[in-house]
Amino acid sequence: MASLAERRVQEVEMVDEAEAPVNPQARPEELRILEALLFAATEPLDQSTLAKRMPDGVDVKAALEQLQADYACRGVNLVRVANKWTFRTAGDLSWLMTRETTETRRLSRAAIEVLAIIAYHQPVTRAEIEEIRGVVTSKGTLDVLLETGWIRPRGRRKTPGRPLTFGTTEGFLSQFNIEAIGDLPGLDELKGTGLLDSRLPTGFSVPSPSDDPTLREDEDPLDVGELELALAPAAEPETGEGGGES
Amino acid sequence: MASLAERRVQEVEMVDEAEAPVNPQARPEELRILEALLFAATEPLDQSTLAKRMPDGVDVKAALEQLQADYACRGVNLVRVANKWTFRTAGDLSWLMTRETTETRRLSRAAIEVLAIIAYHQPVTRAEIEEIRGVVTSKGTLDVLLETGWIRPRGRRKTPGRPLTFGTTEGFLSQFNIEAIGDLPGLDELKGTGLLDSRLPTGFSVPSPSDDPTLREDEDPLDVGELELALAPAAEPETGEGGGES
Amino acid sequence: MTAEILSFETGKPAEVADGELSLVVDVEGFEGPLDLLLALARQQKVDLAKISILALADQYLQFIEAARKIRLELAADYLVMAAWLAFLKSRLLLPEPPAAERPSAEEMATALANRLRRLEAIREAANRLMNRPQLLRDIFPRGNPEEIAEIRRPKFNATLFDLLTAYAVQRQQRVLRSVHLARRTVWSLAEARASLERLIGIAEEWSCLDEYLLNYVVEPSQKATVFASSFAAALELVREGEMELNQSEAFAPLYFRKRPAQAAGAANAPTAE
Repeated sequence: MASLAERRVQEVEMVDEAEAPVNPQARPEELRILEALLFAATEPLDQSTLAKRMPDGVDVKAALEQLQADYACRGVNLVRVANKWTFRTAGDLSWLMTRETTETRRLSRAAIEVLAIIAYHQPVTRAEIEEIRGVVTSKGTLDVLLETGWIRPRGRRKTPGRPLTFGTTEGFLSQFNIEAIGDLPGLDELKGTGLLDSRLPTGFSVPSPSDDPTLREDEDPLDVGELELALAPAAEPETGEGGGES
Repeated sequence: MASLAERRVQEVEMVDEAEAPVNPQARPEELRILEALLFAATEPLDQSTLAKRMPDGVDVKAALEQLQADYACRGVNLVRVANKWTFRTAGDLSWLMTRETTETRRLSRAAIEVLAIIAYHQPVTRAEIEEIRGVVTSKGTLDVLLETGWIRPRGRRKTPGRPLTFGTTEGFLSQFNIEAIGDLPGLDELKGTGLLDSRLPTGFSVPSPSDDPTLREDEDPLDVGELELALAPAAEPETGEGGGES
Repeated sequence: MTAEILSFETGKPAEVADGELSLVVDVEGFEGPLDLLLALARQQKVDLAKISILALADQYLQFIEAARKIRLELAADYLVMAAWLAFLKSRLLLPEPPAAERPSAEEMATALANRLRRLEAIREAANRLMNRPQLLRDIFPRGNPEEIAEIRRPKFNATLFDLLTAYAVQRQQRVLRSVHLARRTVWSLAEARASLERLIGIAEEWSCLDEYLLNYVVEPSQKATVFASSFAAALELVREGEMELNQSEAFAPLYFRKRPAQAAGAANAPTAE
C-alpha cells in the first residue's frame, strides 16, 4: 500500500526536478521537513509529534534548535510556547501587522490585574486575589478572564468553604508568547523582593507560580461536572489537547 | 490620575526594549517585512499590496525574488500563484501534508467467493469464475478485490477475446497468513475439517493452486501500460518489487 | 481605564444613577482604597519602603474628608480604610504601651507599606505582561495554514476461514445440487423391481404393500415416485408369475405375497384377483 504514496512522491519529484533549478538537497532534509510541518500546522506542535514525521535517527531537538537559530533574525521566528513549537511573526514587526480585522481583546484594568495575580501567584483563590488588590473582585471580571481561556479553575483549596483555585492555561502562554510559566516577565525580580509570598511581612520561602496541572497538597480536585458548568470556557484548553491533535 | 498609569507603561516599554535579545538588523528589513506579511496573510498577496506596507524606496520586485531564492531550498517555498505571492510547502514534501486513516471494511460474500475461486483456480478468467459460481460476477466485486491488492490481473488467456487472467498476490498470502499458496487446504483437508461434504461424487476435485508469476502456455503477457490503468492497485506487487527493497 | 467602584457587601459594581455620575468622577480610576493609597504614595515620590505612613494616612483622610464634604458617594471599603488609618495614625502618634500583645503600630505601618509595595509590584508585572508581544495583536501565526489532507485507506477484513468456507460451499453446492435431483426423481423400475424382489423373498403370507413401501421410503417427498415405480414393477412381477396382488376395492390397500410354488392357489386368496 505504501508504495502508492511513494510512487506519487516520485512523480512529484520528477516534475519538480524538471522545473525547479534548485537542488533541495542543499539543505538538510530534517530542517526542510520541520519547516514544512511547522509552517503548515494550525497549532503549535510538540517535539514528539514532529518526531513521528521525521526520518529515523534524526536528533529532533537539535534540529529544532538549529531551525530556531536560522530564523532568529528573520521576519518569522520559531518560538516555543508551552513546550510546543510554532512559527510566529517577529515581535518587533508588530507595527506592520495591524490588521483591521483583528479585534484585540481589551481587558479592563481590574481584569489585567487579576490575570497578573493569577499568573504570578497560581494556584490562587479569589480571596487571595482580593487581599492583594484590597478590593472585591466582581464576578464579571473573572467571567471575562475565563472567557478568554487564559485562566481556568484548577481545584479547590482544602480550607473552610473549599474555595476554587485558579491557574493559567496553555492559551495564556500562547497569547503572551511565554515558553513556560517560569519565564513570566520580571518573575525573578518579584521573587527577589519576596513580595510574591502572600504572607506579610516577607518570609523566607518565596513560592514560584506553577501551572502544573498536578494539584498541590492543599488542593482538592474539582467536583465532577464542575468544569462543564459556568466555567466551561476555561476548561477548553485542557480538553482541547486531545482534540487538537486529532 | 491617568498620568500615573501612563508613566508606568512608559517605564515598562523601556524595559522591554532592553530585553530584546536578537539583533534584527542582521537581515535586510525589507526581507523581514516580506516574510512576516506573507507568512501571516490569509491569502496570497500581490506585489502592489506588499509594496504599500514596505518602507519607501524599496525595490519590492527584487526583494521578492531575493526571498524566493532564499526559500528555494527550504521546506517552504515562496511561490507565485496567479501573480500573487504566498508560502507553500515544498512540492517534494507534499507527502507530509497527508494523514492516512484506515477504515475497516468487510468484504461482501460475493467478493469472498470470487477471491476463493481465484485463489484455488488461478490463473482464472472472469468467465471461468462465473462458470464455477453459476452466477455472473459484477464489475464492482472485481474492483473491490483489486482494491484490496490481494488479486491482480496476470496475463491474458490465449482464447478468443483474450480475457484477463487473475491470480493472487503476496498481499493475499500475508493477509491470510499463508506461507505459500500451495498451503491452501486440498480436497482431503477440506473434507477433514467438515467444510466439504464427504459424499461428494467421484471425480470432484480441488485444484492445487499455484501463484507462480511465470505465465502459462495459454497465457499472453499483459499489454504495455495496462498496469497503470484502472488496475493500478493490483499491479503494485509487480512494480513495487523495486520500491519494496529501497 | 474603566472605573470599578465596588459595593462592599455585594461585590458587584455599585449602581450609580445617571444624575449622580458627576459625583464619583473624582474616584474614577481607583481600584479600591489600596489603589487610592498607592496613588497618594506615588505623589510622595519616594521609595515605598521609605514612605511616611503617617503622612500617607493624613493625605488619605483629607481626601475622604473632602469627598464627604461634597457628598461624594464612596464605597464602604474606602470608609473602612479611613477608619483603620485614623486608628493607625493615633497609635503612631501616641507612645507605645509597654508589653503590647497586639502588633505594634510600627509593624502595622510596615505591613501596610508592604501591601502597597506588593500591589505596585504586581501592577508592574501586569504591565510588563500586557506589553509583551501578544498573539494576534503584535505577532501572528501562519495566516493560511495548509490543510492536512486525509487519505482514507480501506482495510479489508476477511479470514482464511471465510475464504475456505466460501470456496467449499460454492463448489459442493454446484455438485450436490445435481446429485440430489437425480436421486429424487429416478426411482427406476429396475430399482423398484429389485426392491420388491427382495420383499417378496420374505413375504410368504399376504402382506400390505403400502406398509412395506412406507417403511422403505425414508423421504416423504419420494413417496409418489416410489409408489408409482413399485406398482408398475409389481404388475410386471405378477405378469411374470413371481407374485400375487390383491385389492378388495378401489383405493383399498394392496396386498401381495410370493406366488406359491404349487401353482395358482387362488382358493386361499381373500378375494379373487
